[in-house]
Amino acid sequence: MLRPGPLGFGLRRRVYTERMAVEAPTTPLDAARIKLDFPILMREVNGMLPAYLDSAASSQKPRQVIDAIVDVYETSYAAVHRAVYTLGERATERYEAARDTVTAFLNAASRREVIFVRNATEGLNLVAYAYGLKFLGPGDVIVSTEMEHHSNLVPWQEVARRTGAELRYVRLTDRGELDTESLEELAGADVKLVAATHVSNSLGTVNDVAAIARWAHDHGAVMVCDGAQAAPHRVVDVQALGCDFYAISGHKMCGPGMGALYGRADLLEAMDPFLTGGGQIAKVTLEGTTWNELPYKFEPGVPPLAEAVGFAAAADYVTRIGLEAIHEHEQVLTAYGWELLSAIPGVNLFGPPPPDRAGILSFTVDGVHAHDVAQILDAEGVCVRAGHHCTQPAMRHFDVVATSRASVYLYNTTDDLDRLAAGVDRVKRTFGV
Amino acid sequence: MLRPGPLGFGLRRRVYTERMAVEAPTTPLDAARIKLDFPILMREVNGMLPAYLDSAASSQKPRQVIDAIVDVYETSYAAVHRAVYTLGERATERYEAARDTVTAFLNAASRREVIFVRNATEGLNLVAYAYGLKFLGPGDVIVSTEMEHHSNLVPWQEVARRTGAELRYVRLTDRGELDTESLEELAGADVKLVAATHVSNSLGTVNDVAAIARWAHDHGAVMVCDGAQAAPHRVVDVQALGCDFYAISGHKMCGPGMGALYGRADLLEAMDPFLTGGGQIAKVTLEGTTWNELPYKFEPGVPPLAEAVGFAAAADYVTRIGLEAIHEHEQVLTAYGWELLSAIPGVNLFGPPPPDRAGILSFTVDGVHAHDVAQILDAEGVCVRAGHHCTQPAMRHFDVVATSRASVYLYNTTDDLDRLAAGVDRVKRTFGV
Amino acid sequence: MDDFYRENILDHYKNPRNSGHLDHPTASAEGVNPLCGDELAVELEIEDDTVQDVRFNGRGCAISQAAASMISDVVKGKTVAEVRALGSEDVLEELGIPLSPIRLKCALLSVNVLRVALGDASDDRDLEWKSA
Amino acid sequence: MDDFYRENILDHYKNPRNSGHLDHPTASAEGVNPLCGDELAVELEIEDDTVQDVRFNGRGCAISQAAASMISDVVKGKTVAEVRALGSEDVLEELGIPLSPIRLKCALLSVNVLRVALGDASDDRDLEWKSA
Ligand SMILES: Cc1ncc(COP(=O)(O)O)c(C=O)c1O
Ligand SMILES: Cc1ncc(COP(=O)(O)O)c(C=O)c1O
Ligand code: FES
Ligand code: FES
Repeated sequence: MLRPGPLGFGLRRRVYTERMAVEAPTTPLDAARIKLDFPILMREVNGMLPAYLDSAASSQKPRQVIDAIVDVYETSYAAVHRAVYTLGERATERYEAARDTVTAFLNAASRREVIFVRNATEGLNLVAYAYGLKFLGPGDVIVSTEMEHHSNLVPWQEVARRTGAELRYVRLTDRGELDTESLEELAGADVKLVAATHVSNSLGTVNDVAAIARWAHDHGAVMVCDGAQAAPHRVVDVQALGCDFYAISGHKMCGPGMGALYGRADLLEAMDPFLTGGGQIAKVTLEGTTWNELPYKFEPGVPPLAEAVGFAAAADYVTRIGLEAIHEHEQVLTAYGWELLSAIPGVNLFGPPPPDRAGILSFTVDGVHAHDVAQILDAEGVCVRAGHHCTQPAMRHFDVVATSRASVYLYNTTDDLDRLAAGVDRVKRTFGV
Repeated sequence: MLRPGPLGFGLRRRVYTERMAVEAPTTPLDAARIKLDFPILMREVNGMLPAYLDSAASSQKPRQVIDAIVDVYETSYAAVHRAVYTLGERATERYEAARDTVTAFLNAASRREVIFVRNATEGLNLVAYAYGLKFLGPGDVIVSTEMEHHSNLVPWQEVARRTGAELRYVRLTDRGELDTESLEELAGADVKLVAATHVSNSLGTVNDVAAIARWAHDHGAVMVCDGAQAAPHRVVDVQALGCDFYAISGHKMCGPGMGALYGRADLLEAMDPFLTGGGQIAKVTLEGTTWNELPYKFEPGVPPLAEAVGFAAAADYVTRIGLEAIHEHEQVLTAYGWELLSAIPGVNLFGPPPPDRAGILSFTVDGVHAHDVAQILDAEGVCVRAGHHCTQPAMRHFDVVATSRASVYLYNTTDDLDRLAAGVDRVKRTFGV
Repeated sequence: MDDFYRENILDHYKNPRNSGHLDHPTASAEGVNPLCGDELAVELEIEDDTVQDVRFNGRGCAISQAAASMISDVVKGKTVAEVRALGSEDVLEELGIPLSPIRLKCALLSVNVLRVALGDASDDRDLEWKSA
Repeated sequence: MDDFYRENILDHYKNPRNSGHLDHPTASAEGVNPLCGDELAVELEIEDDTVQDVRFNGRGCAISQAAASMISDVVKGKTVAEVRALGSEDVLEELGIPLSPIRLKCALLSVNVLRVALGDASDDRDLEWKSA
């Protein structure tokens, strides 16, 4: 069994002699050093340091983020927005400073346009309920895509069901990209809303969000972008993208269970509120209620202070390391991993080949179920996800129930991918395929 | 200026000689020792240890909870429910063990009835959207009360607006209790849902939830109980209460930004889902979707693992100290604080007098705005909240815009209340009233 | 971990017993494991309150397929009540390996589908979220 | 902290200038501070693009009331453009004390209401969530 030295695999390159054929590339990040920031990656599991390749599901957290959460609880915790005493002021300042951080992170025009939500799913549901239910009706067309995560698909099915709007889909090509022909079929339709992901979490496809937003606006529609897989890995500028809504999850970008929804201020103003209750209200009588200003209109209840601060600490962390460098690092790793896996007979990779794809390697091994692949990889300390990745329509397009998925992040090294490839070899040996 | 010793005020009883007339009582808890568990309460603010009397807004967190959160991130973090590798299994086990803890905490009949939500507000909105929008219609009557927190009032206004149901209110008596006469007025109405709080956060009133639930059921209605102010402070048994839904917030009971909704399984089964997306789904096609089983049907998105674990650690913490002892402790402190404040001329206290009231002392000082009271108390290191406490209708009933509110919890001592009373004296001196 | 995929499990996986369809099923059901999307269908021929024959059909991981194959042999000749009483212990005994809660879902897919075919609502009563 | 409630602030609070109503206001507005629920109304008499007279009316904390009282003296004789340009610095200068962001909301209630009366949308442009 493979046993890394105390500093992980970064210092012991090329342990798999059978694979010497593929030379490990270098990247702009010293990922072996970055790993040191992540306590969980430096702790053995089943006697091995984990090769954590499931960041697309959720990322690990650096000490900087954990410390920020602890610090809030130890020095600055109180009910945000609700107290005039010093601790309450500190709490409010830290919460709103976190909003400023996320506003800058997405390059939103104003902090009023950044709503803290639980995760991308809640953000997308917020748009579905508060925009969709109000502004869509019979005859209107919602356009989504066959590659969407369920969180950017089922809410629109629900909106269609409740409002009588029609839901149509942009199909996929066999490379796993949006089929522009199927987009053209929609040209005559009364499109009111386009919901599309920035990056596919099961295929690694990167969509041209700016072009989709332009198309939507040309049709008089708003564009809702699911940024869950993009914001952790590349520079996102919501103004440059031109989308109207953009949802992200902090837990996928080194943060805690917290997310954010960007929304254009004029749209947010025009929308009904979503969750109602304490804090999102200006005045309540028994007869009715007026809403608080943005962004508070959409944030009822005592705000989750430590989670927001941890989220901002995560944004600071990845920003400090640099999203360009992270992106470039992942591009190199992805090409390397793609090369390793595609060299193994019986392994099938999904989505467009590198470059121009995200760091998500979705694959099947002939004759072995995706979960069994993941289980055997676990025995090698390699953590990959198996399943439909909440993208059942995309799976169906490729006629598979599930794939195994290895996804990379700033802390992954080429060694993690070497271990992945070696693990797949073992899968094949175990199953005799 | 008052300067506590390193162990806080617990070891220096009776510092305010002017108040010697009222003898400090003893309680079943050694709160001065409990305070040691709470790092923030042992750290000076403006040169003083805080007398934190704002737990009804949000409570502080003990080291045990903070440690549990750190431990998850350092040893067991991964995407819950989504991974077969060892870290993912650990994550899932810890998340579901947290659910078991909260299930036991509320004495729910089954873990399927316990849904993790962001906070009580989201829990109540979940019921409003997923039950209210589906099962209520024109002619139906929703009953709420004049003492509700906005989070258990505005969602029902919204349901009424969207469904055509009528919203009626149980009025308050001048003691701040539910007016049974106004309940009788509703006898003939077609009541379908009753939304009432267990404990009022601005008056301290404790409602007889079991009786309200019986009344609701006698009318063929379901009962939605807001338990945000009850669960942290007393034993809650949802089966004994007989309510159909019960919402709580972890951050008010020593936990992080996380809450839970209890719902009767048959009702949850019959309801539409609320938020839709990854994880709450059994099967998705482009044409439609079937829902996952309980409780997952209501938990889309990657679950907030560390928050759930922290929430459970908080439930464990208060359970270990004992909710009976906490309740008795608060009863003693409340009676003491009530006595101190009511002895000060120009101070008006709201809600029923002790006993039989929660540890919430809502008061005004003649001639001084509630926020100015809180501001001057802050200068004494005393943290109280000022405002309408998200209960504007209750405030209007008592013809005030705002009150100052001191609320106690397991870590408060009689000295905290002595400092409160001394602070109110200073308020009066400053304003010359 | 290393003996997770024992020979007999792989054998049942690659050569599933009682796979396919019955000519005249008297009861049948389909189920899905929501965690992975795998689907399993069962057909039963019940006579005199006794399972005369059974077929499983579907796709899934080695654990779920092997469990279905093993259980298919077990249920034959059993009464309806006996089949209903089958639980996680029985499946685990057949498989002969410990399972994490997530993989337990795989293993129990077949008995859950059996229960549905026998008119019980599908439920999770065997599924404790603790390490098996 | 101790000099938060200075004599002049308490004086303006207890004896607010320009409180009440105008006989013939040419512009008026009401605002609410959502954090506390306090409401403040303003009435203006504008002639030749200049504020001739002003009255504030409402309830609130010492900070909001004193700020309204102080600002009411300031705006008299100012042009509409000058009143519109009033911001947090001006209010803070009048009050002469530092304010936390939450209390800044109190202090700015009067200038926000003034802006609304002059036809500007109420906004938070002066409200930075940083310590003042
Ligand atoms: C009685 C009551 N209900 C509901 C809530 C809402 O709780 P949260 O803000 O955690 O959603 C609160 C607290 O603010 C409350 O006191
Ligand atoms: C593309 C995409 N969209 C949305 C989501 C949902 O994110 P969350 O589960 O954090 O709400 C995910 C992750 O699961 C995702 O990969
Ligand atoms: S992974 Fe689907 S049943 Fe095992
Ligand atoms: S507290 Fe309401 S305006 Fe100051």
